[in-house]
Amino acid sequence: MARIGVFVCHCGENISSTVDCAKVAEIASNYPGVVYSIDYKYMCSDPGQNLIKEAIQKHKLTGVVVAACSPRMHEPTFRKATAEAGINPYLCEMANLREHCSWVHFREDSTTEKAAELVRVLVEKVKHNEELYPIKVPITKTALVIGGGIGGIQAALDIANSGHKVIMVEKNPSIGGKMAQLSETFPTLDCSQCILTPRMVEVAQHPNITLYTYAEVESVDGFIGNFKVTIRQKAKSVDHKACTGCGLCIEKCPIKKIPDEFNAGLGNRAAIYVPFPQAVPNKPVIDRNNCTYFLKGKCGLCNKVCPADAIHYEQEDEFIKVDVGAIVAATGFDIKHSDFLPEYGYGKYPDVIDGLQFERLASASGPTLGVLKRPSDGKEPESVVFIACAGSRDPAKGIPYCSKICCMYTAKHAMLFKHKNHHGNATVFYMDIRAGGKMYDEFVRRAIEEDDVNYIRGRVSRIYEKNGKLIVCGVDTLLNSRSVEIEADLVVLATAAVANSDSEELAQKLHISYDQYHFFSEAHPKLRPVETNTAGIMLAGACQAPKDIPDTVSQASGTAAKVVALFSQDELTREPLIAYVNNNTCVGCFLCQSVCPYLAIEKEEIRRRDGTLVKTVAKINPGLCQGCGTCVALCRSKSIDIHGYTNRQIYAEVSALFNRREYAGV
Amino acid sequence: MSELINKIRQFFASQTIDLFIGYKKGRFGEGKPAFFTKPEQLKELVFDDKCIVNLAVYLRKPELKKFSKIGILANFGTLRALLQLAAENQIVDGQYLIFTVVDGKVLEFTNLKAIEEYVSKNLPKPNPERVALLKEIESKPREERWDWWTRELSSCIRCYACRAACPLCYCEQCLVECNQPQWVEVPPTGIGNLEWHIVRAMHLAGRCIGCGECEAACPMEIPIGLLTQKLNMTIISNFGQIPGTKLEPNYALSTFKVDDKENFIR
Amino acid sequence: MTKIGYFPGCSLNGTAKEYDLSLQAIARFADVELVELADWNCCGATAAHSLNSTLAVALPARNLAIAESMGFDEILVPCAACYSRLAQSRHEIKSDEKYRTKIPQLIEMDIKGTANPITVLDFINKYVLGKLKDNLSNKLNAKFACYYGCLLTRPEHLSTIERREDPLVMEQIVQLVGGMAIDWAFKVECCGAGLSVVRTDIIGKLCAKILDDANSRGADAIVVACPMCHSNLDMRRNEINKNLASANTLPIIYITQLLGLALGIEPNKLGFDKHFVSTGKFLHKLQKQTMEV
Amino acid sequence: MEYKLIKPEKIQDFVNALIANGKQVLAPKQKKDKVFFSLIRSFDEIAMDFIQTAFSAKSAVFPKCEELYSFEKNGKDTILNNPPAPQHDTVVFGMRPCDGAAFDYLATFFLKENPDYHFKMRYDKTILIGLTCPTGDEFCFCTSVGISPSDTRGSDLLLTKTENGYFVEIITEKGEKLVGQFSDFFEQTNTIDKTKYTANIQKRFDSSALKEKISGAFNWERWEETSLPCFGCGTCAFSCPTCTCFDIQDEANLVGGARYRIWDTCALGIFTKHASGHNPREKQSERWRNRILHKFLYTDEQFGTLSCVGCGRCIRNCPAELSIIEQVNAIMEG
Amino acid sequence: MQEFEPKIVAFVCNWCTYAGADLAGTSRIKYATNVRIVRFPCTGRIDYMLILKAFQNGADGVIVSGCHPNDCHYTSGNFHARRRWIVFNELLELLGFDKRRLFFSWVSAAEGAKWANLVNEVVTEVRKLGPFNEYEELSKINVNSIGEICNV
Repeated sequence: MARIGVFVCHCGENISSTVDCAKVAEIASNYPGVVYSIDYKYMCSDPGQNLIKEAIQKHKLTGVVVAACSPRMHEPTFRKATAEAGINPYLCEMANLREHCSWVHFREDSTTEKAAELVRVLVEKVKHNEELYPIKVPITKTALVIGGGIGGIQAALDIANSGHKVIMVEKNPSIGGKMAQLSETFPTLDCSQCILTPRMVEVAQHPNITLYTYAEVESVDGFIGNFKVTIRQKAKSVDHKACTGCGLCIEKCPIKKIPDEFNAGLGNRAAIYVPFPQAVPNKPVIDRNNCTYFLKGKCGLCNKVCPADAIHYEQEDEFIKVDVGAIVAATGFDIKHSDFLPEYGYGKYPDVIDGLQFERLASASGPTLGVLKRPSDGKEPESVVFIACAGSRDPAKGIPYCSKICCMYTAKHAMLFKHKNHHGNATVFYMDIRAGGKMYDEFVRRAIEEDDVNYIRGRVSRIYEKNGKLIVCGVDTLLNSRSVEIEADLVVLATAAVANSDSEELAQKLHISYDQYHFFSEAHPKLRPVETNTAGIMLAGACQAPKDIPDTVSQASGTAAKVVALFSQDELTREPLIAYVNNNTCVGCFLCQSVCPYLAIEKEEIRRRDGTLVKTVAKINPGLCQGCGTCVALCRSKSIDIHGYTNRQIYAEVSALFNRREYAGV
Repeated sequence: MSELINKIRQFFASQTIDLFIGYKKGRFGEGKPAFFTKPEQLKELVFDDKCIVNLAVYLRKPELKKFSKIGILANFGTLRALLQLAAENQIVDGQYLIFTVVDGKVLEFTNLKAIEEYVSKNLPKPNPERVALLKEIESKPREERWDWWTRELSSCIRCYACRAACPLCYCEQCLVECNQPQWVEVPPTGIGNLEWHIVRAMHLAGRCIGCGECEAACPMEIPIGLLTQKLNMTIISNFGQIPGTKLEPNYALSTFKVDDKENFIR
Repeated sequence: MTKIGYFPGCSLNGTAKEYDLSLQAIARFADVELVELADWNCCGATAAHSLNSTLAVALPARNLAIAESMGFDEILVPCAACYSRLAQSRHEIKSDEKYRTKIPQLIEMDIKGTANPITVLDFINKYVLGKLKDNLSNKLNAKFACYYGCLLTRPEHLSTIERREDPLVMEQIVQLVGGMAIDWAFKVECCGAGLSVVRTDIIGKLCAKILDDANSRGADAIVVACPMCHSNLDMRRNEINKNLASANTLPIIYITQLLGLALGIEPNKLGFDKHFVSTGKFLHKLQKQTMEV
Repeated sequence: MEYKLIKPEKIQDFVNALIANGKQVLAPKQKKDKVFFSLIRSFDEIAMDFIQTAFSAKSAVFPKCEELYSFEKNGKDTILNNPPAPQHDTVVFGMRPCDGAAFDYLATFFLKENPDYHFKMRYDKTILIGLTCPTGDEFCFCTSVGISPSDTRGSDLLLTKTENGYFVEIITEKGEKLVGQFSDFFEQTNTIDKTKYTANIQKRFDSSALKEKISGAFNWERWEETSLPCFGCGTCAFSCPTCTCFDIQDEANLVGGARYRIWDTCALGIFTKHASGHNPREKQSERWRNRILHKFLYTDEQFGTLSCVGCGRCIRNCPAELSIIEQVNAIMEG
Repeated sequence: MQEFEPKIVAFVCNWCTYAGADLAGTSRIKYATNVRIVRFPCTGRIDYMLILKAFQNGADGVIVSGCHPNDCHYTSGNFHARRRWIVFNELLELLGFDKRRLFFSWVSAAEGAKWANLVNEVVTEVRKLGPFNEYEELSKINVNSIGEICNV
């Protein structure tokens, strides 16, 4: 038999001014199952809590209803008190007499009546409350960071510096990411490599960081604190332990005309290569798609010249299994290329380039050693047109969003050009200038005012080539919408920033959601911007949405803080208010699987003792379930239920509401 | 027909199947379900558009477990039911050899993927008479509709023949049998009956393949098929998901679109 | 013989007679009978859609309905403006419930949208090119600037042409008949189209750019597939030349005329005598070069 | 036995007089293509041209939803109330003689050992007027279970339609009382030979031979095979005039509630499911066997009477077209 | 005669509408006493059967309310709930159920005033409709009925 205690709080006068608390306590004492009922001025005060504790012990209560304020306010307080009295804290429920009753109604009979009914509803609920125990999930205190760009590097270093192990996986032969390709960075115009490379080296040398370059995540299983990840280490064909990085193989490689990815296709590299001089690790890999040995079975020059015997053609992809407790996705972004824009010639004009190509042309370590030479004939341009929003904010091109970084880097590009050619003409076509950020607008103003960059507000309709010049046709919306034509030697398109082409595949491996543009989705746009919906998987950088370096680094540090906070405990304690399955009645239709936002519903095989399969049923992974209960309402056979809001509890609440129903014979 | 019979005989002979579920001539000339375990019984096999019973309903019978592979002569509803059952993990591809006959031609499906293709190409339009009946009911004033259904549903004796005849009502524990809490009143009072038929309709919404077996099985002649039909039409027009056409789960009530349209939320 | 519906529109009976002549000639060659829609009416271009949106759908819809009633799946619409209107109308009727019910009431005919309008380029690709190779009698060794204008490639949802901003369909045809298609910058620019009559000054400005670019890149002729483009570029030469340093004499020829020449059809039968800008020099050059081959 | 005659033109007045007198008249009525027993307000509603009603008239004494008692909370006490007794007599009019025999069985079942209060309360106030079958169909098999299509067993009055009107046999005191009360409609007549007006129902099996066979049929190996088409809809039992299985359900909330007796059927999977989860009749074939043996063996052992009256409803109503006749014959074949 | 006071139940999610109702409280916005709130983790948890049970237990009106689209604490529970309601709503419509007594809304944690207004509107509207006898009468149908086996 249930033995319920009811404790009605006056909340000073907050409740008692409109609700007759004594009367509520008296009415409640007549409810079936209620053995003790009392009202008190401040239930949350020490004497109030003692009142509850004493009553629990004296009356051997099996359930407690505290009729006071909102449970969102004091539920933890009273559950703690209940636990201190020696019964399970989840046997305590609260009736919300303050926010939902006394504060919103006047003093009248119906207010007290409502209060008494609210108590009755909770009394009926608490009769069905079960003893629950917090869920403890062990935590593997190693983080996996996917992506070795500035976001991944920052997150990895922050986590590693707080004493936890980090595994970093980078798909390219070197870490560094997009930032390594940049010449200078806004708004300070400091050299990108200068600030990045020390960080790259730090990653490589950090005792807590294990680095896998030229590697990708193959599969991810498990859940927060307990992920099991398989990493595919792509065959480098070079034994990096033996390799001294002398570079002889690169020098001798006969295949030297492969468009260089690092230089955005503006330079060439060999088939065995290190992406750039400051690469980490600074040891080569063989690009098997272009290597004569792999294509035709002969050559082997690199092997012959290698003094360290480090060339291993027979190397195969290796699968490395690691256990990690948290995963940081920092896979970055990509940009659209100039061939994406038909009106600018479908990439047909070599002197219409994208922003990243301009970075390489402007970079001291780039293919032109920092001298601005246009790709077609190597001439130094006198007139350069920069087009912002090349594809971005254009629903017709499927990219309605703002790429966010272009306004700033376009201003930077124009300045870099003007700094190299003081007499040159720099023109920027723009839609709006979005330069929100510390020192950002000042930077743009500097480009306009000090460096005399010609900013034209309007879009470019076409570019065509005539007599060796690029004719840029556009409109100046500020000058009476006059159409303008500018002759340019070089056109730089700030093409749209987009998600990586394989981001969807990775999201599916990680079981995280992604938006319609294939950027990864954060758990909450405002309040949980660095976490994903899948507990234990966080985001850093532009894989979530286009971001500049400061934003990426801040988010990476934020993510690292989340990881470190998770790792600060040995076990993850979670509220046990999660769903569970009744194996006896589940028929395994698995229609519930797609309803779960957290992919917490798995398959479980029920077998007899002799091992024969009886059936396959749903199983809720307690590490993943967040307790929304959507599966509970969906399940046709009521085989799923949820602790804290069980079918029996809620049904009892609803049944206790009014009690007006007449029965035939009555 | 003889082509089909010969084919099945061969499958029996090669021991590819050891049970064939089809139809025999029934009492009023319609097809009644029949189970053939020996090739010589097959001379009684019939198949035409009067064979309306959805044979997929039998696949959950434990009595069939002892047969290693089963052949099924499927009408369109049965084909769709098989797809839906597969999408709900209730049958395994390859367990069954499935046949149908269209315009005298025998179609043989060795796997469910083939059924998926066939079904998606041959989806029939909703029966215009039923649609008209539905429209007629819907055009009544609200109170009349309520009275009409209350009266129709009061006939229900809660025999659950509708459930038994439905190939997709395969739960081991039906919601009405769940008594902690008792979601649906068991006695056939007005409330119990309404609750039962709401539950049945909602449970089949987005899953019903429209074979009409529930209504055909109702001994009290209650037009319960209208309820599931209406919800199916709602789901198809609002969400575009047609039950029993896909091997992969495509359940309207466990999926959503951010821009799903409604006009009643304040 | 294949029969398809034919919607000449107003131009092909008047200013673009040469287009009609040459089109009929190559259709005969391709063994396709172009059956003119019975009692066809104005497609509404270019005024209707800026005045009354329902009428702009209804006018072409009646022609579509006629084609349906005559049992055609395809209607050849040689005028790019007519094509645009017919295709748009079909699109509206197929995608908009409102029009699906309203239009049949207005035109008092049933319309399902089963008749599909096709452009001259679609027609050539589908019916002519396959037979062309074995029947070429002349190699047209000259430089051509292929001009598409606006309505063949726009709007996106109606266009059957790939690479809309830099299409290559006509270029491929030109290459097939031995010509050289120049890469130039104005192939999808606007010629002024419907302002042909009311604002010849604008036509002059726009067309001057087009002609000048083609000229400066060494074209011997401009190839078009739209009677509106043709009339603006061909007929308004006086206005155009006002905007140019020196008078431009580039002839404007239809893609169908080009094909006709390649097939060895006499220029007169292709309407080469009906141009404002003389085609004589051009034909002469071609002839000379052909003879040299 | 006493005999009377109701003139053809009087039958209508008789029924309407019963209604006017305040009696509830339960009679066959058409719905779509079936005939159901229904409470009627006038003779015009009665369907006379049918072979068998879709459902039996057992609801007159064994309603599909019957309140056993209600209860209400009074403070910490609980008060129990008996259900209201029926205010009026019920006349079942126009049932087939097989249904009459079924009432005889129902009375045995409910009253023989521990009289059932609720059944008795209704049965005592129910008058059963049977109607001889002029025709039958291939599903009728009353003669195979020892009942004739003009059998008087179980009925209070039996009417047989003749060219002169309805020939009335007064079988019980209840019947006699009714005739006395409505004597205006009855005329004197002599006994007649009913055969002429009675359907000839073929014997489909020999019940005494079956008796021999069926006692050992529990382990018969063909139960599974013969019942394969059954998907367990239970319509056979619900429409059966002698199926008496019921379920008891409480409906209540915090202030009160009621206990109901409702129809149940052995065809349902949960019929014998134990609280432990174990089910002694796991398969449909086992449930099917239970129903057949119940009809032809168990009640014979318990009450000395078969609980099948050969009305044929279970055959007509079965969506899978299973036939109890075929089943019995299969058992006889062994 | 005393005015009819409808009994209203509100099924709300914990994160938005429950919090919104809390905000109405902390803001001391007054509204009608007729409403009783039942708290759920998410609108996705709300079973349509509970709505029927509320009516069966004497509710004259039912409010179901949760987070606005895109604001769900669990990201998609309300979207799933919305689909379920769309379908359920159509079923009730066909059955001729008095849908004027069933109210769906989105009330966020910031919309205390909206909550108060909603309750007041609902109470006013249901008060006009009177007690929900139609539903209550259902419970008497068929009880002890001997005749109407099949309603002809």
